[in-house]
Amino acid sequence: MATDHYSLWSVLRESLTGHKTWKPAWRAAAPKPSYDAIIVGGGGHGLATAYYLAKRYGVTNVAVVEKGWIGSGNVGRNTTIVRSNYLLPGNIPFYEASMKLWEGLEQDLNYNAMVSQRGVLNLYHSDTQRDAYARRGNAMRLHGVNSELLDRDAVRDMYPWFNYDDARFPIQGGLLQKRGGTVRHDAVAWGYARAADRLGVDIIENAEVTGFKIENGRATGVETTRGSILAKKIGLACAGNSSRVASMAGLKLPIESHVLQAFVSEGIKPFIDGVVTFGAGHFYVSQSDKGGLVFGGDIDGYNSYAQRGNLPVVEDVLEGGMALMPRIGRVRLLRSWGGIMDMSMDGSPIIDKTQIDGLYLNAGWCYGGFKATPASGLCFAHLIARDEPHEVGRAYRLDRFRTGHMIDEKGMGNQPNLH
Amino acid sequence: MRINCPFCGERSLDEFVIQGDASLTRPDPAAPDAAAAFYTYGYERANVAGAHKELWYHSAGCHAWLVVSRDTRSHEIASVTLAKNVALARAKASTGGV
Amino acid sequence: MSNTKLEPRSALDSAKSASRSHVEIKVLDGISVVWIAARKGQTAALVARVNELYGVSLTLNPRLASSTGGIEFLGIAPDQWLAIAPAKDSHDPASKLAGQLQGLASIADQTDARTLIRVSGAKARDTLSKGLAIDLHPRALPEGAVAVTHAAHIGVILWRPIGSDSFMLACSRSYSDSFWHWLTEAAAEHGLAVS
Amino acid sequence: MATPNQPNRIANKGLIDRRAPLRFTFDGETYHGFEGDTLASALLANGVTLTGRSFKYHRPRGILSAGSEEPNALVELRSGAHREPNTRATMIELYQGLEAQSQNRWPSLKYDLLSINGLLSPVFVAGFYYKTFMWPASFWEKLYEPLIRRAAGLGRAAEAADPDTYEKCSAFCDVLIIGAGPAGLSAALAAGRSGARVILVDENFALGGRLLGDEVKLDGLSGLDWVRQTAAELRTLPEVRVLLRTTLTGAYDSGTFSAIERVADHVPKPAPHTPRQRLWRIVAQRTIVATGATERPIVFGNNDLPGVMLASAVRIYINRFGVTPGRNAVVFTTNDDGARTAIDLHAAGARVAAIVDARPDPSAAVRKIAEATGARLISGVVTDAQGRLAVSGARIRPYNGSAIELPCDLIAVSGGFNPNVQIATHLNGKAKWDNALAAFVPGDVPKGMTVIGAAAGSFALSRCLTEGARWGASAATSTGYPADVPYVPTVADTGYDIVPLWRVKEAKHKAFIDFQNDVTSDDIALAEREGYRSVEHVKRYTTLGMATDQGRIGNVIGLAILAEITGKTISETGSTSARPPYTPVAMGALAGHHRGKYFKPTRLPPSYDWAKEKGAVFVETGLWLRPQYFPVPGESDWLETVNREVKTTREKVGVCDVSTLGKIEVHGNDAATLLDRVYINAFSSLPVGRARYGVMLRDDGLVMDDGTCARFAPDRFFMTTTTANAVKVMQHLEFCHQWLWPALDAQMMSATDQWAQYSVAGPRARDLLAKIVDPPFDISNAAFPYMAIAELTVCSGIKSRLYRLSFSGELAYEIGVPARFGDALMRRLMEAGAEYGAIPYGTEALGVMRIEKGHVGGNEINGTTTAADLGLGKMMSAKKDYIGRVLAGREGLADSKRPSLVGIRPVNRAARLRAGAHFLEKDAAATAANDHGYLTSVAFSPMAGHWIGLGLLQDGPQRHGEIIRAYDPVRGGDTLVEVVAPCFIDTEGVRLRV
Repeated sequence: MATDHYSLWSVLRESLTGHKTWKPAWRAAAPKPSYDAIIVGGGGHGLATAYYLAKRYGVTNVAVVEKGWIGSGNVGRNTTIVRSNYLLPGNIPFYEASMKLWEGLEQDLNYNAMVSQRGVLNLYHSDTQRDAYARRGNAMRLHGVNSELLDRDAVRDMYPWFNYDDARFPIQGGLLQKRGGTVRHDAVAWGYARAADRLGVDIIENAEVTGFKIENGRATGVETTRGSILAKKIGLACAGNSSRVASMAGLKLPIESHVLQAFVSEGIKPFIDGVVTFGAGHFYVSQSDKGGLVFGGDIDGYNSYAQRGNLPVVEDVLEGGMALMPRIGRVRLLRSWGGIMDMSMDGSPIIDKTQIDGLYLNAGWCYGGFKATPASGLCFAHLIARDEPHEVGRAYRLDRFRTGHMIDEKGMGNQPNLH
Repeated sequence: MRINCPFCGERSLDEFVIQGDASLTRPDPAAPDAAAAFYTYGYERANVAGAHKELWYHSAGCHAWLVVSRDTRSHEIASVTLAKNVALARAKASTGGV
Repeated sequence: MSNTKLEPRSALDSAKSASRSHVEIKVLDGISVVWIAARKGQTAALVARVNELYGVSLTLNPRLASSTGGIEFLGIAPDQWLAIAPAKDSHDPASKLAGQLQGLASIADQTDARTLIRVSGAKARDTLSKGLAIDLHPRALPEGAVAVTHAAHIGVILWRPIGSDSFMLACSRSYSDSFWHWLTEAAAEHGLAVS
Repeated sequence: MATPNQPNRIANKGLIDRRAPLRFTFDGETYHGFEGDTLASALLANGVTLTGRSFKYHRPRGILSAGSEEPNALVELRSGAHREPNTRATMIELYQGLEAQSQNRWPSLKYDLLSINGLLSPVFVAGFYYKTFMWPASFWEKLYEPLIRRAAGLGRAAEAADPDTYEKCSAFCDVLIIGAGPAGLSAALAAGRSGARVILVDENFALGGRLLGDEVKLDGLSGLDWVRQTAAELRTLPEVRVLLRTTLTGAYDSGTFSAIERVADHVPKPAPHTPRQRLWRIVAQRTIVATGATERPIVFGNNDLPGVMLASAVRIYINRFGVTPGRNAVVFTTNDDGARTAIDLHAAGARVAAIVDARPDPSAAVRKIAEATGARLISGVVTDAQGRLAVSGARIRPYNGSAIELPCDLIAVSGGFNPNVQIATHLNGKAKWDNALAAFVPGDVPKGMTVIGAAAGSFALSRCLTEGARWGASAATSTGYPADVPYVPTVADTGYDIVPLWRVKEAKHKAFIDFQNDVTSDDIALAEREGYRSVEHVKRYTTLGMATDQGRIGNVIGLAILAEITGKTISETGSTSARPPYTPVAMGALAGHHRGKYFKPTRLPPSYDWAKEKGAVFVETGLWLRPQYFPVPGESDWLETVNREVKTTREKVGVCDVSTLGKIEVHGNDAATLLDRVYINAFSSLPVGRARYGVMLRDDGLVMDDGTCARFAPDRFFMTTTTANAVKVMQHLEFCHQWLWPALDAQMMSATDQWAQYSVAGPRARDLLAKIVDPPFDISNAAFPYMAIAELTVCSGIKSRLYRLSFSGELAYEIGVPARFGDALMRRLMEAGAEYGAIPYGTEALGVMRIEKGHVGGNEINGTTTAADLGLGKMMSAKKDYIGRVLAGREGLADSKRPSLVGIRPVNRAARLRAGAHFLEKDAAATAANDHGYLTSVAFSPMAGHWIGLGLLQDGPQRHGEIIRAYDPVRGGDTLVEVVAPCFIDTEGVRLRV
């Protein structure tokens, strides 16, 4: 008679009895000897993959193995932004599919992840930037994704307190995606975990993968710190550590690991409604429902597996922040943290089979992974269940670098730290 | 993080630009397998968690390219040498390349 | 018409110098800057040649060697130096050095590429530490030391002339305005009067 | 004995300057304090105990601590553009006229309507939001979230730009000492005497740390006198720098630290030319962390009521500030140190109703204290504090007997001390649990760092002093300054002897762990029941430790309670590792000088002053500020101006400052070989005295940059790059030379700033230059043809470089002179050109003319185009290797169907084109599947009399003459355009060769 379904009424009922009978969000599952599919990595993408495998493809005999606690990777350490304002045909349909899944996520999962579509605004500061955003906005429209190109006055109406008059690079306007916004990051991991658990998925924490069982070119299981587990199919969803884990299967990936820092301020009365990215510096910001300014900038730039960064980028980010919104000078930075990014060679992800049968790869998310969580899970589940790419994810091939079909939004080439 | 430039001395991270894995060498463009070799050179990365040899450019300093041995888990730097000297030594070792 | 001469103009014509007790900042004109880079395998020969011509031996590290003729040779990079020479209208150090060091070094005139600024006074170090992220303490940067670095996002070459407690700074000409703004703002706390 | 109108001030006690009274206001009420007060001590002196409201339940809160860990007493300091939200009253130094307001309450602090949330607390438990507000979906943005956001946040940010300034400073030292308490001071003496460079930082405005708050004797000296004496000696050591009001906020790699100095927060306004705050970047060879320890409360009912205060804070208010926080106190402790508070209270004339010792059997020390202070000693626990807006009593459960209630106005509580290990864990180090101390102590600390004193769990004063002396000396010695371990004064240590108690289970009322975020022990239990078992899950689910105190009050308690609930040890349950900043940091301080116009430096071209005189409109291009166009009276808009500039240039002559182009001297016997390898076309074949257009690829086969390269001598080239890529190209050349081909004899130096370079273009360009160049130089077409270059003199002996290059398609030259002559040359060119109708033109006209000629620019060289895409495929030499050649051969890049360069003109000549419009086939639907490319650059061509453009179109070269759509929905554009060759004027290139 434990309470399982979430609603205001169940909360009120529980409140009368001291909330004593809530069913745990997910079981503390122990590994079974074998599964139809194992997902390596209990982050947002891994948990979403397990959920969609069970929900959409009927594959319920699934385990998610996580080396620590679920959501301990980038899903728990990002700036919570969701959007689909991409430029290239390989990307837009995928991120738009993700937006659509976000829009129905809470009802689907019965978990409030606070998906909040308060708008994402990219500022431009020159005619060239304006035309580049026009090109992007038009590309979005061609894919049926709404976008609006705003001029300076329209931006000023939305954010009258930006620095318009004393700016080194004056704001000329912005590209707005009204459907973009933010999502409570931890809740995404927990919501998927809970929903997957209810469909029979085993979520196995504190089980670090230490190796793969590979028999004549086919992956048949994983070795973990909680014993070896057999599986018909194995999916890697451990962005940040993709290269490390893949190397245990003898794979070398077109990926480097880099650290991205993010920041949150003390809670202050909300004055930033949507998400804003500064076009003349490395700075983007939103304000959480607790009142903290959540912001970030560029990656540190050097290869790193340490979940922390260095001072120059902190200064660079805050210089951007003060240049755009000088009223935050006396607001205090509360906390900073670092996440390890799978920086791919063209700034776009990989969802594909590998040279090893039964071993599937979901990697290379750079710092775009959070917003992609639902579609990434769906496409990866599709690939694992059907052995063919989902239509919105078919551009994310592993061999695209070999064939010269890069998906390079920024045009930075094979220099991962520039994407 | 601070890098000890062999010419300028120890300087802060923000004076440098990183290029990446220094264990890669530009393949022979004339070789029959050049296409495959250049793909590997251009795109595949060991991306090690641990001791990593990498190329840095002292952009705000003496403009020297450096080979830095750094641990990607601790950011601890074991050694820094002028890339030119490393390259010359390597060329001497294998008198190949253009 | 082509027989009337062109008037030279420094990047900081507006703000020549500013001074007050604790820190003095002065823009220096009429000084030639010449880039010298040893040709491959010629470093030793170059050092010898310069030695016989100017009586100083080029340093292979970031230090300066100052000749009797008042020319300073700054080590700015491996096998590269800047010659800082008081320019007299009559002669052109760049061409002169190009001739003298033919075959041993590549030479290019940098006189116009740099704005030279001298910072001195009791608070010079405190002022500079607001932008330069290098150790300016005499233990780390003694007289004769040279440093290629940046300050307030602007590239700068710094050196400590022999026999003086001042700092010499050379920043790129096109950045001079921004550099001057930062420098004077940094010095204001120490009583600098900005003209 | 109280000072008039400061009822709680104790006569002749404390370090305040009673001759310097100060006036301040809190919530509009005027009060008085003294120099040396904090806002907190002054409020307490005035009997103000209600200072704030909690975040979630809006419960009344008072002053809990006397330091930077304060979770409750947060105020808005100052007003208007200076308003500073969430400022800890315990860290605010009182100054004349200080204004502070309470926050997060309405209508007033006493009567806060949202305290209704407290009644709803059974519903508002941890995870509440995750379970509710899901239906209907659209209500989230419309209704639920706006309500939540209205309640969000504590203080309010200022509404205007921060009027104060900030700056950044770098400092280097042999030994950095963090914390100027007994351990830090003793270390500073030991290290400083050696002559090593020492930096001592402390977040407080006075040296001494706990010595300011505790009554102790060192060799008979009072703690304060010892601090004075030590400070005096430190002042005599030239290499010792003491930074007060300076918080060490972060530890980074290679001995780098960030610290924030509050330069002017303790005065009404900063002195002229001084910043409000200063960011210190400190680089240290060795670091000594002497950050002390933070007392933790005990979780009992209503433990958040104003009047419940940390015991050590009570002593600090009494001894340092001469304020007694209560007149009738109950001391509730788990250790001897807490009990000692009774002594100071008693000495301050307060009554100590009881000492409640939570340990099974109180120590002898406590019994003595009880006797001496006449306090009733109770072995038991305080289960609840009583009172509404302030403590009026304590409900006590003795271990041997039934509950009693004692009236009191102060409950001094000590749950023991947490060493401040944060700095030691910033670099991923984990703290380890010490059972005897019942606290986390530093585990693996970074190289070069030593943690000493209370921060290392050495609570005894004698150990603080000896460890400081020992490690201060060894740190200095290890950096090359041999130091002796100095004499250490003798002190009488007092015991600690803790038996931890985390929570009082019998509590009747809400019992708080994280005060500011209203996290209770029930929330922890609930999170665990719901399967959030990892400590990280618990923190995130309950928001434990996410408040502005950085979890310093509640984290360890929460962890311990979770361990208790799960029946695990604390070590099994988890550890704590902190992230910068140690305490919250004003964002302005991290930006420093770089805001507003000085966010990034500005580069000015040589003709800047002249162009300004001429009324030019400037445009930011990268860091450069370039003349965009030169309006003259009577012109109605920019287009009219640009049209004139283009026409005049094409019909007469125009001059444009192109000094911003990257310029690189490439010298050496192998310079030509190097250039052959970086350009797709050959340069070794370039004769001396000529220039050639070149294209560079990136390693991956896509175009990196283009420009010209001139050969002045067999071993002397002069390269130009695009303005945007100058730095990137220099770096690339150095890479190729130093790393790929170190055997080549080549030397590079940037000459961008050395040369003022002007483009002189138009039919009369030669006539104009003829008046500039010194005889006998012959610039006739025969002697100086297209692509010729020369070193010569102009204007009577100014050394100069002349290049017959044309970007505009006209007869054109680029003339370079040393930059100091740039201003004068521009004036001279205008003078000399007057008779030919010469005009200056800016970047707009430049752009128009290059589009008219179909030259690619930054919009086309965008990092995703190949040489073939840009119509430059034929330049790719087959005779040699060059950077990017092999990978450019990949099928995806060699595909002839790729979008490639075309010219575009509107079918309806009156129609306007806009860059960024996408190409669709004439009758195709506007869908992604039909997207064939886009317009990269557009311009109104005064020569053609209509808009023209360049674009990248699938299979473009094969489609000349085809009519397609330029689709631009974001600007409401949908125009039929004709695909043409990418050149709109003088297709044969006759004009530039005349």
